[in-house]
Amino acid sequence: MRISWMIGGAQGSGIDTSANVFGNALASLGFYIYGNREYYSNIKGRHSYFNLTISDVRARSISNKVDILASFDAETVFHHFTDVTRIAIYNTDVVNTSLYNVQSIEPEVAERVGKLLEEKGLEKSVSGALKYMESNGVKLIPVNYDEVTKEVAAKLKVPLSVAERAKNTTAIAVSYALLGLPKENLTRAIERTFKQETFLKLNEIAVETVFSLVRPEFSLPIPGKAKRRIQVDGNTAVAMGKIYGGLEFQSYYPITPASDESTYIEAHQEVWYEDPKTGDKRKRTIVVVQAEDELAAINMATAAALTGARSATATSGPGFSLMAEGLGWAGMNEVPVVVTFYMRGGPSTGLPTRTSQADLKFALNVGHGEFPKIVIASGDHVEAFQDAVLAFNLAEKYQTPVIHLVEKALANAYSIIDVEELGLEKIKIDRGKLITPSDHFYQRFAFTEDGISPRAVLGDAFMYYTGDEHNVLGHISEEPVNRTKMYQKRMKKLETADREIPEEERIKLFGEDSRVAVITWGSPKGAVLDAIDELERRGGLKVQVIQLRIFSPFPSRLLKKLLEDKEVIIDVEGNYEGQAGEIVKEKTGIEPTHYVLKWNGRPMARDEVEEGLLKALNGERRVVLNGGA
Amino acid sequence: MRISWMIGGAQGSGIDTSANVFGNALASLGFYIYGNREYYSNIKGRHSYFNLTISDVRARSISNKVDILASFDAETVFHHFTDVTRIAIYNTDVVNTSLYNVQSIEPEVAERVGKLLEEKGLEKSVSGALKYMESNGVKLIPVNYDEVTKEVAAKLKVPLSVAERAKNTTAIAVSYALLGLPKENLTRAIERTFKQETFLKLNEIAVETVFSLVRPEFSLPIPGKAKRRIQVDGNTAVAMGKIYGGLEFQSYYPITPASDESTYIEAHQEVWYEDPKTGDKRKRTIVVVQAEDELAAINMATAAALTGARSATATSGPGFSLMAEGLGWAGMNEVPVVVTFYMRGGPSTGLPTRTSQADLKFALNVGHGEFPKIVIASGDHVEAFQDAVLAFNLAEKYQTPVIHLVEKALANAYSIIDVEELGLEKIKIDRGKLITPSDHFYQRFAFTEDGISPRAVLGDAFMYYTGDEHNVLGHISEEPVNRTKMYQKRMKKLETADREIPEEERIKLFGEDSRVAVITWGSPKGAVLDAIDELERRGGLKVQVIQLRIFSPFPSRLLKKLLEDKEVIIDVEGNYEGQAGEIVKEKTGIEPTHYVLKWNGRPMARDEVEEGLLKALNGERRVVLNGGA
Amino acid sequence: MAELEWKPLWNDWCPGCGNFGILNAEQLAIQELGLDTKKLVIVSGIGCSGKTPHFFRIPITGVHTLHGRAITFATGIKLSNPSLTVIVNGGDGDLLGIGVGHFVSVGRRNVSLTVILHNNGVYGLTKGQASPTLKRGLKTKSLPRPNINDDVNPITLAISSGYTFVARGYAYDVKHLKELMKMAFSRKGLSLIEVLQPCPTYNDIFTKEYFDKRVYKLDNLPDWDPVVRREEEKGEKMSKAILKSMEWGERIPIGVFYRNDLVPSFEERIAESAKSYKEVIPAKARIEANGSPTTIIEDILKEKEV
Amino acid sequence: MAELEWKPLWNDWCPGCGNFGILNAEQLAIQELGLDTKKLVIVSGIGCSGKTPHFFRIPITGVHTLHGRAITFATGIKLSNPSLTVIVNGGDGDLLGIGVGHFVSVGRRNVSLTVILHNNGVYGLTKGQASPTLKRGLKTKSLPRPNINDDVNPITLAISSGYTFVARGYAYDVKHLKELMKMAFSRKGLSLIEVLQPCPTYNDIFTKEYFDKRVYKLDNLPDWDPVVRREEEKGEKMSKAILKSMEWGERIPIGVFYRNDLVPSFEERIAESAKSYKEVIPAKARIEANGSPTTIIEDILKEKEV
Ligand SMILES: Cc1ncc(C[n+]2csc(CCOP(=O)(O)OP(=O)(O)O)c2C)c(N)n1
Ligand SMILES: Cc1ncc(C[n+]2csc(CCOP(=O)(O)OP(=O)(O)O)c2C)c(N)n1
Ligand code: SF4
Ligand code: SF4
Ligand SMILES: [Mg+2]
Ligand SMILES: [Mg+2]
Repeated sequence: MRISWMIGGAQGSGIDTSANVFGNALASLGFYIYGNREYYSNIKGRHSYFNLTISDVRARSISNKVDILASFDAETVFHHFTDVTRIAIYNTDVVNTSLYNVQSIEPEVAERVGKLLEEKGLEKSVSGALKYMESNGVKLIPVNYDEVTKEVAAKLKVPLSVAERAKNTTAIAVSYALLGLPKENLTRAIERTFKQETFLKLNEIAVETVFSLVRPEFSLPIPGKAKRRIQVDGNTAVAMGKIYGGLEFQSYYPITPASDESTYIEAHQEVWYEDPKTGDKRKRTIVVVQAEDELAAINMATAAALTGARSATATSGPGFSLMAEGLGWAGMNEVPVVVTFYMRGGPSTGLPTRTSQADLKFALNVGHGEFPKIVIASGDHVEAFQDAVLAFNLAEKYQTPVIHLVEKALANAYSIIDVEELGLEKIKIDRGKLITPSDHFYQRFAFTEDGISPRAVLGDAFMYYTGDEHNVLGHISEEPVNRTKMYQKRMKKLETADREIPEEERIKLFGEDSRVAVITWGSPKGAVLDAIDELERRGGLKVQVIQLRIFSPFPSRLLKKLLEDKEVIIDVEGNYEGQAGEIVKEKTGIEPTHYVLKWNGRPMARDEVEEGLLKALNGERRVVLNGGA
Repeated sequence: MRISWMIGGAQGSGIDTSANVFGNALASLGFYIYGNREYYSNIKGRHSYFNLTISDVRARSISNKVDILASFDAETVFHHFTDVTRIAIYNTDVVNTSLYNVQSIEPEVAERVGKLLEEKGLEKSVSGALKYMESNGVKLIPVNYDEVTKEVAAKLKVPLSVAERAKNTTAIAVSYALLGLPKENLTRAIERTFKQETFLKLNEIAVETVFSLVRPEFSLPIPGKAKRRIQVDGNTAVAMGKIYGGLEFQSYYPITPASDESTYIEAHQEVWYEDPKTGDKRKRTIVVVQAEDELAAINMATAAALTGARSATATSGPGFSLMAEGLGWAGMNEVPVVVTFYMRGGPSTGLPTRTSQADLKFALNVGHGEFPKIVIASGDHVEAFQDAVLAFNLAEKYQTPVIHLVEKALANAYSIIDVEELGLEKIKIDRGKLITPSDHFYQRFAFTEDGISPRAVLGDAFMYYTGDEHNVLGHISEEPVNRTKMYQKRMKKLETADREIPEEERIKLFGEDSRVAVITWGSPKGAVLDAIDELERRGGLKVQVIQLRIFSPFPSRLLKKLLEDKEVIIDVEGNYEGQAGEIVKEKTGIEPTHYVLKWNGRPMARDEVEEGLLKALNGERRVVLNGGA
Repeated sequence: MAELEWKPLWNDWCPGCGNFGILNAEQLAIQELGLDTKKLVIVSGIGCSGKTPHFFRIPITGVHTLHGRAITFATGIKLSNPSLTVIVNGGDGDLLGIGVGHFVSVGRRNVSLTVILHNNGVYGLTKGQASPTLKRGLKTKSLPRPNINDDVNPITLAISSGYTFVARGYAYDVKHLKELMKMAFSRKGLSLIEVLQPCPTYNDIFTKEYFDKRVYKLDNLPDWDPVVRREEEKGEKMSKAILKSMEWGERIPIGVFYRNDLVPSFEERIAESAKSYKEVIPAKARIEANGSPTTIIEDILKEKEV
Repeated sequence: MAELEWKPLWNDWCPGCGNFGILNAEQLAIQELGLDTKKLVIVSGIGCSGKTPHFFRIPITGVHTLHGRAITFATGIKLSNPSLTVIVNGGDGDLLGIGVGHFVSVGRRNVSLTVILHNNGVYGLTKGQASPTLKRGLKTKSLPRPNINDDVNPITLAISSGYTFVARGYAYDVKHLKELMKMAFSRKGLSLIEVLQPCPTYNDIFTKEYFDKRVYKLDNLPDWDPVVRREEEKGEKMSKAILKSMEWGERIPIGVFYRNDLVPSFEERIAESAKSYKEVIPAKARIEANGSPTTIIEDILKEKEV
């Protein structure tokens, strides 16, 4: 069972809270959900929406086609009416609103929608869109929001302007009632969310009113909950992973969609830990600094790492570009610093609140000169959590910057997961060659077999760091033979990492060996797996999905082995160039035979991926997806 | 005829001037020269040297083995004695100087040299080094610099401390006299250089004194000069090219080895041009701005380009890293801006005054998100000049940033070239689709077949630019369909460029088709060509040299055709990873079979390249060069 | 190219945002001065404030740049084509946080630009973090805890950095603000106009109500004379203006704090050593004729001849 | 690891460089204060000045960072391990050119650092270009033309930016400079010491001879009292100090311009909301035991439970 639901409305009108309440209610019944939040780079007034998949088994993607659309404004109808398959909840008040009276709608959207309605001979208004849906077999559920508001106002004896606030709850209550689910769970979710009494009442009355009006359209078996579960978005998953992994210092400069991670950590700046010496439960502080810019952010984090702190920063494209020089210093000085890189639409300011996978090659090649970088790309919320710890471990083990790639499509996607999936007990902390030297004097950059020198921290011995080429002591050295050796020592660490990190951890495989392989990485993973399941279920087609999880050191040998005998290799990723495909070619000599690409800023949905894969299998070499509103 | 000469001495002691005088004297006789300047990241006191090849035919590389070493201090002897093959000029005063008494010498150098002398059972002093040379058949020319100084002081009636200044001239005069060349040319070169009378006299007397003491060791046929020639370093070659190409705005932040280019332009800020309307000779100003940092530098240049100015900046690694974000804005806004990227030793501050080719992949992938970049790499001084013009033409034609790669090894290398090599008459200016719109209102980003929109400049029409994704007007647009199209439009320009720029211009071929190919790019070109000539001359071996000159758009089809039937492909470049080799593999699927690499910060010399190629041909898969002091 | 009819965009600032007042004043100032809008370039940074050029209700040219970098773009535009009038609109995070290096550095140049600082005390577009002008200890709506950074005073900083016209306006006194802008737009040299800009969405402290009862005009002070008329007055006028700029509490001054027209603009400084800069606009020089360079390279070659 | 015997490096500054005096004063101050040198970190930028830590003749820990960024590194070090004493050495190009954004921004934090500004009026290591402190119209040795930028005054700028201890020393008055350093090194909060540093190689204007006859000590002025003792004095003391900092000509003041110990340091501000910051040094917290995390994540999970 899988139902796709969507709610839309103006940014700042409370869509997120409502979606959250709705999700919580469903979660309490044992449903899994996977939801994505889309919004403009705007504070108030532009169209935003929440796309949710409800499932009785673990959900991992969204669908562009929505079973139920919950709306109360005209713009939501215009943005999404072509995607609705079963039910559309709309506001009777906006039926006559013309497309050209919606000022907040982008001219490009209005033009496209207008053209479509015109082609179909329909009126360029909400009613035209409703007719379009109706003719597609969509059931229309009119809601007189005004009346509900009036009733609420009357019952609670508050002005209409206050009662207005229950509009969102009305929309979700209608959806929820249509699903035929028990009212109490929704009420409880509301109670958990709204602490202020008037608002609480307001919403409760709205629910009552709705339930008295709406009849169920679905009858869903209630799965119930066997295991402990949490609902997290990607930002929080990473933050939690960092904290569990021992984060001690985080610097950041505000940027979408990265800063929510830092805000979360800031709100949890003091954490409990068990003092291993005494066994006592104590508190420690994670220093979180809002820096003046990203140049400062990366350097503060790098410097903190020199003191032995597990240290990180989080940013997205524009900020990461500004970190290029700092990362080079960290590489040159063998500093374990972690950068969580939330990819959003580029280039430049691009689409600041939309997703993208176009920064992969930049991350792999960032900074002038050569130095080892470790690059990890998480494919889902569980990996985002685990990779946050892994990033620290690899950074300290190989004493080099680690770039942890997460996309906006994960950062702002919400997933319900079983706590056991996190594998908390299996999570290790590896601090690498961290030492307290017995001597005062110390060779920070001593030559070793594996390229990794024992690492002491500032304050524990005398030592020198410099961004210049240096000798074992960390003093500037321009001597050519030392240069060749010291450079090699640094680069060797990546070779050591390549030897030590099992290739099986760098690639995740799904499905059996088959003549068809799909290569993917990052957030499309969920959609790809769901699409393949569907294809297999329907056509008996066997596909092996290869998820690239660590791009540097690249698992060349294993991947080559996996790809060698494939007849069809479809690369699915969210950029124009097929960047992972290019890397695969560089590293293995084997090129994907087909590409399914997307760069419109919207996450990959399982239905469009399915369609895209089918097209590829039918011979289209380069399929471009354009789903999402 | 090819003679390799070197002069060394402390930074700030006038080595460069002397080398220049020496070169000028030789040039006036019709010799070609190719020289390289090596120096520490230091103002005064560290060892610097000038390595020159003198030739009767066009010279294009240096040799690590030097025929004549001119020295007056101990440190020069210690740095270079192992490389001298024929003659060593030394100061009788420093013979007893111990290796450990030279304070300015780096500990790593002292250790290495000390070990070598010890192994040979020689004293760790200049005299030990002299013995080492003697035993290698090197002829030692002792010079009592003190006595010359005294004589000069006496003759000119100046204090010894003033006469001291003639030490450099003494060293070059000795070298020059050894070559058996006519004194007048040296005297004239001195006259051209020293304007201040005392200094002029000083140097003239030193020359007289030397010529009365030294006997010729060589008897060189004097080639004489048939063609008009200039002597330029790489910085100046680019600056001249930019000026000829119509540079109107240059911003920079001081950095070695880039800023000499800007300093040169600053000194030539007003240039003559022929007003095409009136035919008059007029002056125009090139605005040169010393910015507060490289972030400012790139953005100022980009902004100037928006006004229609041919606009550029010049930097090296650390500065280029800081330009990553700005380049993305230029890419997003389709701005023709040129960045001359002087590569020096990285990562981080690295070896600020030494060469490197390790920034290639960074340059190709710089900036978050995807946008077209054109990347050109010059292989010699003539190309540096021509590519500076080409960079502007391609930038304006494809309305996108162009990165022009030049290495420190070219920037600080001096070459004598025939003016006709510059091909001044053949040089074209192509401003692309530059228009003055008739209407006030204007679609800056109009969709076109080739992805290139007509470009008007600020002040000529109303228009909008933004780093956000935008519509044809340049207004922010987040609409997904426009996004897909506008993104594609930008990327398409690179495909257009790939179609339009002949692949034959992107690759330069030397030698006939053969089973062995050497791939190279940038400054190693000269050394590779000289080494191959030598190999061919000696062994009859046929090798085809493939110089990659434009890396983006990459000449994939032609290169693939060239490489397809090769048995041996040797990649020669100045970095650890074999970056060009990796790109070749990504783009053609063909991997070099051998690598000759170098990353010690010193330029490739023809002798070590020759040796390296031989090793590769003998089966060594990865040859690491380490020549140069 | 399609026939184009110019129309303004829908403005997506929050209702009640102070930016509306700034935009109004700016348009009015431009119109009242009768500036040739085709020669006018509005350069902006990133933030709510950064959208200003897109929201003009008259056609202008807008260059919406990078976070913190607007001043550097504006400098490049002005110097390569000094015939353009260049105005910068930026946020307090934009100009005084990530961009403060450029904010200070351009002061040394006195390039003829007007910098309009939208001071709302918060990072609007990234959801209300503290900006560099927010005072320590204040807790605006979306801060988890009171701000732990001290504030930087834009007026003090601009004067310290070399700005030659430094003023403060208030977003809801459009008329007064417009007059400040007119002064700035029509002078040579670098001008700063700090604008007190309420952000009703995130800054619940510095609201319209807060300012309405506090702002007063320096003009109305009997002895206020911010203008440097002789070189010798400079130090005294600067430190007086700085002292005045520290007044913040029950009364908040707006108006001109400092003005010094004796300092040559950067364009004038360039022209001092390069006379042709005044005659030929660099961006407009004809560098090409019939596909060939017009630049005469002979002298340059000669210098290098051997 | 080889047995190590510590020895100082050869110092490659030019003969007569003012940096020698700064280094001497710094070493002396450290030694006279009896600072634990193992807990001492010298952070530097890029430039001749940036080499300072490498040239110490006593063992210390040196972090030679990036051009303009020393302050950001120093901040990271100090905040993650507040038990360390952190000093920044930077050039005038480094701290006031490319790094001026950080120079200003750290003022809002009052992190306990001492910033030593090597003011030589030039970009030494890149061969003598004008630095941001060089006055307009001056033509030092390697400039092709007189400088066309105005200068920024480090004292004025630091005070405007929130530094709580602002002083000027002279590289050739080692004793006086050392005393300034001792004050700065032993206080909480952010200190700036601008040092007049002759660069005999490139700055032929601001030479030893030039300064020797001009510098005088503020201490010797009868009424000079730079210390803010009550909150109300702040504005007045600041503007007085700023006015004083403009004195440059026949007489150039050195000494303490401004001092305000009433402002809490950034470390204190953090500890206000995070008590444990005072008890457990973040960098020294034991986050791992037997290969497993010691952090207790239960509360955090609970918040997200559904
Ligand atoms: C390099 C970079 N870092 C971060 C951001 C994210 N960002 C967008 S707007 C903004 C701050 C806006 O604050 P302010 O400048 O005060 O403008 P306001 O929105 O308040 O007008 C930030 C940090 C960015 N666009 N670029
Ligand atoms: C990002 C970057 N840009 C430029 C440089 C080149 N650079 C090295 S030192 C220096 C300036 C030195 O001047 P200053 O800071 O005044 O120090 P000084 O040498 O005078 O002590 C510059 C620009 C660099 N290292 N990094
Ligand atoms: S967030 Fe604040 S500054 Fe931004 S538009 Fe809304 S009210 Fe204005
Ligand atoms: S160049 Fe100037 S600052 Fe640098 S070492 Fe020499 S004298 Fe000192
Ligand atoms: Mg703001
Ligand atoms: Mg300096």
